[in-house]
Amino acid sequence: MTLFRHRMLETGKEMAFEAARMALDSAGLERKDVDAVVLGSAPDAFDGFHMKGEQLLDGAGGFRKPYTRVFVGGGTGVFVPIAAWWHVASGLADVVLAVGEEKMSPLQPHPQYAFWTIFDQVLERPLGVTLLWIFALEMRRYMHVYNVSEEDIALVAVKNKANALDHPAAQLPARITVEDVLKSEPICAPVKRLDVSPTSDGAAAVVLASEELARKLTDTPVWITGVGWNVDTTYWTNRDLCYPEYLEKAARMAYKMAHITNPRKEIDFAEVYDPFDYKELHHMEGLLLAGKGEAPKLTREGVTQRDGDLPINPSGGLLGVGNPIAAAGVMKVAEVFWQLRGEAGKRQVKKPVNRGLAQAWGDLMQVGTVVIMER
Amino acid sequence: MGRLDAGWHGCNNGEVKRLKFAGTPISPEEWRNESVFFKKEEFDLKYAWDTGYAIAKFLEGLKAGKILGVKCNRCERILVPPRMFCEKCFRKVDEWVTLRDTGTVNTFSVSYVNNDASRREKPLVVAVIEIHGASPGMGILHVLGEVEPSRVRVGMQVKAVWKPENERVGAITDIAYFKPIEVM
Amino acid sequence: MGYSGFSTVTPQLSFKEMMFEAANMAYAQAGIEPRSEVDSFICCEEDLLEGISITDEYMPDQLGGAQRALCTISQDGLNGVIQAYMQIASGIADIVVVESHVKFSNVLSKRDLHSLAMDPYLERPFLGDGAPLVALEMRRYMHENGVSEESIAQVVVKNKTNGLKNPRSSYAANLTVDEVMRSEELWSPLKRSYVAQPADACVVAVLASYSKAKSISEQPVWIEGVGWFSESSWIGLRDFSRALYAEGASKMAYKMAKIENPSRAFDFVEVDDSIAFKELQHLEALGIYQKGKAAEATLKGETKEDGSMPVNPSGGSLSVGNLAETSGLARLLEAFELLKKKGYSRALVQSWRGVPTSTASVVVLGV
Amino acid sequence: MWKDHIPLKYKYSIGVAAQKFSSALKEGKLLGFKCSSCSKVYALPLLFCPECFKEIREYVEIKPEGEIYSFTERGEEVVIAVKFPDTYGVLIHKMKKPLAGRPRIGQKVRAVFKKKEERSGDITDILWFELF
Repeated sequence: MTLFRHRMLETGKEMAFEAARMALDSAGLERKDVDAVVLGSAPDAFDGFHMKGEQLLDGAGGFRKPYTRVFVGGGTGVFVPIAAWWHVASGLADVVLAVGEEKMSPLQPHPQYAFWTIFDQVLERPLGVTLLWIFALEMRRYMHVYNVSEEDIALVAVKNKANALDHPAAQLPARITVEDVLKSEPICAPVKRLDVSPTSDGAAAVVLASEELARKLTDTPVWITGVGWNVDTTYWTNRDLCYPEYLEKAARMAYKMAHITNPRKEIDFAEVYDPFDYKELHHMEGLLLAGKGEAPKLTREGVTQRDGDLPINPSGGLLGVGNPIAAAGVMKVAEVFWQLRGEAGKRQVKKPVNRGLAQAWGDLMQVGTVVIMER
Repeated sequence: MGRLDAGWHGCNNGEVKRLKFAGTPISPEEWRNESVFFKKEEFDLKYAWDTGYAIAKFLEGLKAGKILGVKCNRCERILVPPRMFCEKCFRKVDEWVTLRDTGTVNTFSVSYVNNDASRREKPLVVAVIEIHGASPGMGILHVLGEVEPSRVRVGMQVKAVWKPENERVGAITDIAYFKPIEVM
Repeated sequence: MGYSGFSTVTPQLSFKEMMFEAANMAYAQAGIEPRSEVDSFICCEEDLLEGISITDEYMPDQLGGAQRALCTISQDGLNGVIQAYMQIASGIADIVVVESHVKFSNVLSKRDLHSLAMDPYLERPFLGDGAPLVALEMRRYMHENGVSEESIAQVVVKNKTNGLKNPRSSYAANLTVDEVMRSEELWSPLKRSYVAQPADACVVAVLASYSKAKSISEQPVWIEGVGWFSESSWIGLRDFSRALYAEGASKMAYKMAKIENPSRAFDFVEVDDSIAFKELQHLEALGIYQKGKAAEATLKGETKEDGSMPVNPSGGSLSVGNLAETSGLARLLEAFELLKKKGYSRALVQSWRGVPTSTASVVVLGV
Repeated sequence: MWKDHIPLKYKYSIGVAAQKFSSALKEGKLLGFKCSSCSKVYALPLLFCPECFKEIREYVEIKPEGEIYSFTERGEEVVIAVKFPDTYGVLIHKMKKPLAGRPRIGQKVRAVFKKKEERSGDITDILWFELF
């Protein structure tokens, strides 16, 4: 992966190259060994390219190769390895390069503006809607239904930004307190500045190989044993935002494939999607790693810390490492890989780990993408 | 602006393997002063979306001061915003229903920013409002008015404040805002 | 397979409603119930053509895909079919639905989109709305292969005539080569008549595993080979005279379908003709004709509907219209129907993602 | 029908490689990008060789004289693709319409640069290509 930063000199293509190159180096492979390339990137409006996938193809290593871009909003990053997985599992490819890229900085005056165009053009855009609204509405609903406090939610931001201090590519690592979060500038109450991940430029990549080839390439392969994805109805104002049903369905799909019946016991650690701090709690519950409304308690008790019983976002997450959308999801998959191989350095979780999970969320509180990895 | 080879990644696994995280950050000063070349472009993409059967009728209803929903006779849900099909049963919906122009606040937020992330002069209260007469949980997105942001609560009963008839054009903004029913 | 639209304008239906109609038709034909029997849904579209960022948000409901495994592939619909094929082959799905739609009539800034698809520093200043790029490629193709403009105009005449029998054509016509060549020159040697004009449509395809297909359909059409390939995003790195993207995609598909001599393997082919000269270029890239020979064959009438190698019997994009990401699925639909109707055994379908891309998908169909 | 528009304003970073290319343009030079692995010199600003997928760190000056790979005209405007000797890829640019006759594929053309003080690093620092 590249550094995640607010603005990068590299174009999207160049960032994709840096990430893809690093992934190939790490696997000891060259581009000629790659059978197909899958790229993930979120809205075209950020980078400023129509058909963004076509624009990025050389960077992702797709020059004169079978190449496809997949796109499920914020869920894209974790979906890229899922699509790469079916390339391999189908038998059509032995080695697939899976690349996530996002360059949000070109859009002026602020990348946030692109999010206005994700809303219904007739019924919602005329109200001047922003992405922050929908997060704030969901956060409030979650707090209301499960009686969750802003302090509990702030603990997530504190943990993840601190975890990111050990991530060499991180954009916003920091040692902050709950009070810092609570006192930070209100943006869209109850959302405050420090509840939110930044906008970022960055890319990340992973290499998938068939079982036979993986065994040849390394003595310590990491296997993808479960994949799941799910998209809920467009009509987000018709759903109770307190609980992500779509994520539960995506998780159940992945658990079934990985023969997991008790995720709380069988998943050793997880990289869950945390564009906002409350989202980590919300997603832990949707993933059945905590009961409904129980994730704040686990967080309070330190269970989700790196030395806890169920480490969540040891990488530092989007809140700490940064949020180049599709790249951030791939970063999570890379973190699970490093953790499972014991290569996460200072970020290595304390307990021994055999099975990890990476998850991303996207769209109008609508998409869940889940990958389960084992060593 | 040199290219950074930032952060050597300490890996164990018995071998020395160092991973490079590449990238050349642009500092806020460099971005502002434009010490490197930037290509600037502006587009104005214009669209004329076909609203289709369901939304066209909904917009006509708004122009007439009514909130319309649709009913699926299989799952017996009354849906708003209306659609030609029931997404649960995957079939055409059966009939139109005129809903009330009151509702219950399902969730709300106080927004201090515009959609380009600039600060608003005055905060705006936005809410998902479950429309009365539709099935429980059937909300729409709108804004609240005539209320102090600090007094808004989940569960609050609200009523549509319509624009004057001659100003209504068949748009969601024909409802100027929703206001609390009881005096707070 | 189901469809709706196929018209220059479709004001009566929103894109959701257009999708609902096409999906209903496809499910009825396949005899499946989407809410319980479909394992995965794949939609193919691009944000800025929809005027919506993250368009997959708006896809599930009208396909029966709410709270189901659904995703967007930012590719031509034919690539969606390929992804569906892989999902089925991987064992993760038994039935997959592939959808693509376009409402070109709703996009008022089409030219800007072409510009936005190019590199802002090197390409946009000169290639603007894409027409100069097509013209540069066309000139080079004609130069290297000694191709006459008449043969390119003949492609237009043939396809627009073929389209007269196709109820899904918006632009079919009885024309002469002279009339076609008298059209306004956009950028030499490109004329307006050589460019397929936009239309609106939605196509939905249902794919099933071998055993599932056998159980739900009496006359399934099988996918015997798939291939997809991209050349380069850098316009300057492409070979203007050869459609390398189509070459790469077809090689992959032929290998899978065990086709050694593509020029004799098919009863008919549906290839991209969204720019008239591209039909010739694509036929050569696909190995249907040797390099430089497609023009001659066209002039001889070989590629007519009753010729030895029928090319685009549906009328192609020149008749049906440019359907953007729906083009490939639309041609699959034509091939699907023709295979069933005429008792043919094998056909080839190829798509290209249009200006300014170099990406193609190829599917070999058999019955 | 619901009409609306999406105003999009961009400030694109042209990238690490194009930045080098752009600085050279300001000096009135055309820069080629040489892959140390396959030795191809690209007439385009590339940070990496798309084929070998190695970072490009070698730069060579390209004489701004090449031949027409393809061209197209509309009225007085001519757009060309220029191929430079011993390089890979083509550069798209404008061409000054010849005084007599039409351009032909294979004809020799050379770049005409703006005056030094007028150059900004944009590709339009080359005014056009002309026959010679």
